[in-house]
Amino acid sequence: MKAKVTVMPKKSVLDPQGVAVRDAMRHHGLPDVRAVRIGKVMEIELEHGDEARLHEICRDLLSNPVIEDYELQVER
Amino acid sequence: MKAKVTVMPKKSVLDPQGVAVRDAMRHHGLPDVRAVRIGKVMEIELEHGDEARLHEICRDLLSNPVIEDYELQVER
Amino acid sequence: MKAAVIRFPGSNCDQDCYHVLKNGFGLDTEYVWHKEGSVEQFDMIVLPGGFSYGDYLRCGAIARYSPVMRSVAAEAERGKLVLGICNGFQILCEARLLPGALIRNRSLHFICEHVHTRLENMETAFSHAEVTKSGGKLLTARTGLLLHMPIAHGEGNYTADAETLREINRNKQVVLRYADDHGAITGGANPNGSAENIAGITNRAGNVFGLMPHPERACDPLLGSEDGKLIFQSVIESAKKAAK
Amino acid sequence: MTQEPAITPELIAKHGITPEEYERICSILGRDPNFTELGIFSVMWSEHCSYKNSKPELRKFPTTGPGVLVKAGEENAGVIDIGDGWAIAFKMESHNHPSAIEPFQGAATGVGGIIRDIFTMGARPVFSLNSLRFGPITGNGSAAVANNRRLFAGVVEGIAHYGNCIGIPTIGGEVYFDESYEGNPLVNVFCLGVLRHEEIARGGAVGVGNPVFYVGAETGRDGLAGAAFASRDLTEESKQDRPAVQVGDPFREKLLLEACLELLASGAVAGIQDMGAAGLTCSTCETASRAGTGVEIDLNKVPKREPDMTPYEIMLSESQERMLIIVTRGREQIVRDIFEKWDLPYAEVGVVKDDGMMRVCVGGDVVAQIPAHKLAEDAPIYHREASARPAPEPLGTLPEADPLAALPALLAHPSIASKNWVYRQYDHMVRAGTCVLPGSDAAVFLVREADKILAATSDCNALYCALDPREGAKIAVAEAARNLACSGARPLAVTDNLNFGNPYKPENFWQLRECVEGLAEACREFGTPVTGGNVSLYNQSPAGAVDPTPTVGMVGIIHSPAHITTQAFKGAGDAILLLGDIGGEMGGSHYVKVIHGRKAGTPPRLDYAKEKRVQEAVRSLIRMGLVRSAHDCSEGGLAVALAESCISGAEAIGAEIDLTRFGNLPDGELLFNESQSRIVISVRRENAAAALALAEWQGVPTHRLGFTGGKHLRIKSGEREWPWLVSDLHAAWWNSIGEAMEANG
Ligand SMILES: Nc1ncnc2c1ncn2[C@@H]1O[C@H](COP(=O)(O)OP(=O)(O)O)[C@@H](O)[C@H]1O
Ligand SMILES: [Mg+2]
Repeated sequence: MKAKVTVMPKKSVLDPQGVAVRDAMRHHGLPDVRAVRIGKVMEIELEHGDEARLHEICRDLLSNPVIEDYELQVER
Repeated sequence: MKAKVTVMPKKSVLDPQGVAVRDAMRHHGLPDVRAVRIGKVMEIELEHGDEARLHEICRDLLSNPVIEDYELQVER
Repeated sequence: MKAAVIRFPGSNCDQDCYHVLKNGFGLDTEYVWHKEGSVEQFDMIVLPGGFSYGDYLRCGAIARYSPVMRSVAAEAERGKLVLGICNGFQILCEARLLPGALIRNRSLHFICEHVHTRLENMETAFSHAEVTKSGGKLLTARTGLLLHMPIAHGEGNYTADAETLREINRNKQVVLRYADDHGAITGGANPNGSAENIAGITNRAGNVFGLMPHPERACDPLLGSEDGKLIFQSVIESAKKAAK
Repeated sequence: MTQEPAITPELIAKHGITPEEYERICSILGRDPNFTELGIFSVMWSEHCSYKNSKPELRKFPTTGPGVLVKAGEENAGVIDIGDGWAIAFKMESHNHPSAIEPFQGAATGVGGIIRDIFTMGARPVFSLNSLRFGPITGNGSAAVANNRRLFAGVVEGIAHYGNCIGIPTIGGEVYFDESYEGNPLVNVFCLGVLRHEEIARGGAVGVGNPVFYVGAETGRDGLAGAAFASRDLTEESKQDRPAVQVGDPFREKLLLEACLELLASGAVAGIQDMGAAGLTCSTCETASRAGTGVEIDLNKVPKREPDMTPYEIMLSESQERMLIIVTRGREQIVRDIFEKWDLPYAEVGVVKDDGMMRVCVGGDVVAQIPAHKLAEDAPIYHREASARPAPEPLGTLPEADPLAALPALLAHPSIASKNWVYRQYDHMVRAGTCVLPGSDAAVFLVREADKILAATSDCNALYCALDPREGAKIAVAEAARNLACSGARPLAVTDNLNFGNPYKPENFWQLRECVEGLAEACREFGTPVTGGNVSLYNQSPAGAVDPTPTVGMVGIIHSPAHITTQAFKGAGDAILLLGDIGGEMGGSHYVKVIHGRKAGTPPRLDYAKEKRVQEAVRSLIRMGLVRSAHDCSEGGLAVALAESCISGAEAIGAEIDLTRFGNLPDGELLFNESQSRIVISVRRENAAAALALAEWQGVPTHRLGFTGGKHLRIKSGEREWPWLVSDLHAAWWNSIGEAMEANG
């Protein structure tokens, strides 16, 4: 089984990295960039793996629910 | 226009973070995790933006071809 | 004979480098703001350590596009001496002025400590000199010499593909490797997981040098080491020769 | 404009405002407050901003002295003269509650906040310390232990993230682990900056008609009402208090720091104030109040990160990396140029008025109008009821324990073990001034611009304070001064961080009062004025209040590089001397806690005269060039101090120690008692007699303990003999925290 976890900073939370990259892109011939938000992707390969457990791990280990949201996609 | 850029470490390049997360997952009740690779996602909002330029920026700024590959998805 | 210390937003070893060059070596030294167009008028260029642009995206990735970097690249092309320390090294790699890349430390932790590095090539413009330590002791460059300097980085793990590694070895571009206190290049002496314990390399032409250790933090007996002087003395002598 | 909620008793209560306080607000305004004004009062009158429960206590601190240039409380941080026209500004701040919710960001923004406090004074920050407390990280893989490790790891990473990026070395601190901090860690951060006397900046809105500038990061909905949040017990639902989480941006703050120092040097600044807790609210009314003026601002002009923010949200936001600057009229362009150079947002948001009002407008309409001085200074003050805790459980006779096993066990206890796992993650060498790295009694830093050598330490044995708050607080000051003395320094001044439980509980308030009085008395004795500090109350977890923890940060000066001294033995064949008596007090000792599992007994007594003689003696011996190493006895007593001197150097050095002369004290007392005023020094063999005579002549009982050298630390006393391989002791001490933290699960 393959799983893909995307972890993004919550909308309300400041994303300093996104701000810095937005400014860099504007200086870089894309003046019309409005906003950039930067998160993590994790590509996970499992023997079989159970989805419920994966969700727990996304919450407890792979993301920080206080400031981030996660999204889990599994393909068998 | 909205663009989504995914940047992953090249298969040939070691990914210390991925290894650490894999081990942590194994200790967290998913012993059958085979591999984890960790990359970045960037969600970009543009006024209009031209795709060719975006590709340049992905190659020159948002990723480092020496160690990373990128993937660009745009939705209008 | 004039030295430039480039200031990127987020550079934080700029003042330390400036102090060593200006007060330690009595060199005519100037800060150059990253928005400036040109470093043509300088004989040597130092890219100091720090967190340019907060290390956001990748260390050095954004700084590498600062206006001043065009001129730095051009001057490097013309053979001018460029020294990149820590974040400066990362910027030079991002700018493709040096081969390879620096990624996250194997331990994932930031590491600040004194390390030993072994001098692998004493023929470069950055590693050939002899300096007198306070108290009169001589420190003379020779292959195999151990230099004691601090490291302080979270992304100092040098990587390059096999071909590049073969090439930089073949061309003697590797100047420093992490070593144990007997000079052995061992896994245990490798603080960050760098390929082949690489701590510092030059470009093919030998006029651009990047290293992760901080020589500017090792130029004063009060700080526990003066070994960094050897690096600065070398590049200053080389720059003086070139300036003539 | 958006519809604001009506002011109901429930809403008032939700803002933590009592009916009496509400009455006071109405009489100040001569009317009922609107929603925005209510919010403004709630943060300004929160414990965090108003110190309403601790102010009467803080007045007991000595705040004056020959070297004091700016007194505590006057400005954002006190300023102390260090000679030749140079001065230092330093302060300690807590971020306990935010760190409990989100350890990484909580600790990071704490560092950012204290750094702003320092450069607001016009000083360039040159180093930091950090004082940390967590629940136990060793033992069974229980959920509690796992959570303590998560908090510890996150806090250390957060401090590293912010301090390393901004380029201010973190050169020292302390870390303790105890059950009482479970779920409510203590995160106290200290920063010190240097400046010329004439560079001292003030936080007053002076000069009617001067423009008011907002500089730094845009305002978002971060940390809404964090100040109020820090003034409540940590409950399960407050952990759901998500909006209180702020994200720090050390890169932005680095730019802000450089831009502000550049602007201050330009002479364009009439007044400057950082936006900490209660952001815009606090900075506007405090600058006005200090200068006896008024300030009017227009929220439309405030740079914002998010659309449709209400006045309430903007005024209470705690977004980081922002400053308020009052500019001398006519110099506005200088501000624009500098902040454009540094690519930082800035805006002229208001003007200084003469009517004493804090007036907040949105375009044309006034949304809040409050007498600034009354808002900033007339918060209610409460004299809380105090009731003494029962005296500590007496020790009784302790069961036998094998010293051979006890010493390594003590050295491996995370509170005593080497903190290298922590400070290795901190850049403690940037600014190329750290002469004594973390790992000795005090950190020593060469301030190049001033050519001065400073020593700094933070100390507090909260176990003593739990058993006897007054004596414990006195000892915290004495130990800090002793750590400085051992490094060759003379103490200059103190900053403190008072960490206690809910003050409405009489026992907690009694602890607070006892500790303050103990600190105040000791600071007078050692001639170290208190330049400022911070109070953090409501440090409670469901289990109850944390141990009373009055953290002391002390700074001293070393007059010559030759006087810099460290705790590690320097070579074989040196004579080892003990300055002070062998002692015998076991109450509150780590031996009793770690080996016998009890927090019990009366902690050691402090004798000021004796303590001062010992510190004076070690300083003069150092000045005469006799001392090769000096280390005070603290947690774990004489045996731990000796072991640390053996193993904390570049390579471990053994020692042969004979304690026979001290008669037949029981093993535990002999080796591990924590009597105060004791320092272990090593001197060249040929200097031993002279050093001994000199110390005795200064009225300090001094004893030859033995010699350095060999592979063992061997302690004899009559028939008794205990040999330890120093390599074993080193391993136990050096690796213990790393092993606990890298252990999975
Ligand atoms: N959180 C920390 N950050 C940096 N250094 C630390 C920290 N905690 C402890 N240290 C360093 O470890 C050494 C020992 O600390 P501690 O046991 O508190 O010393 P002492 O008992 O003499 O006060 C000191 O040099 C101290 O600065
Ligand atoms: Mg000590």
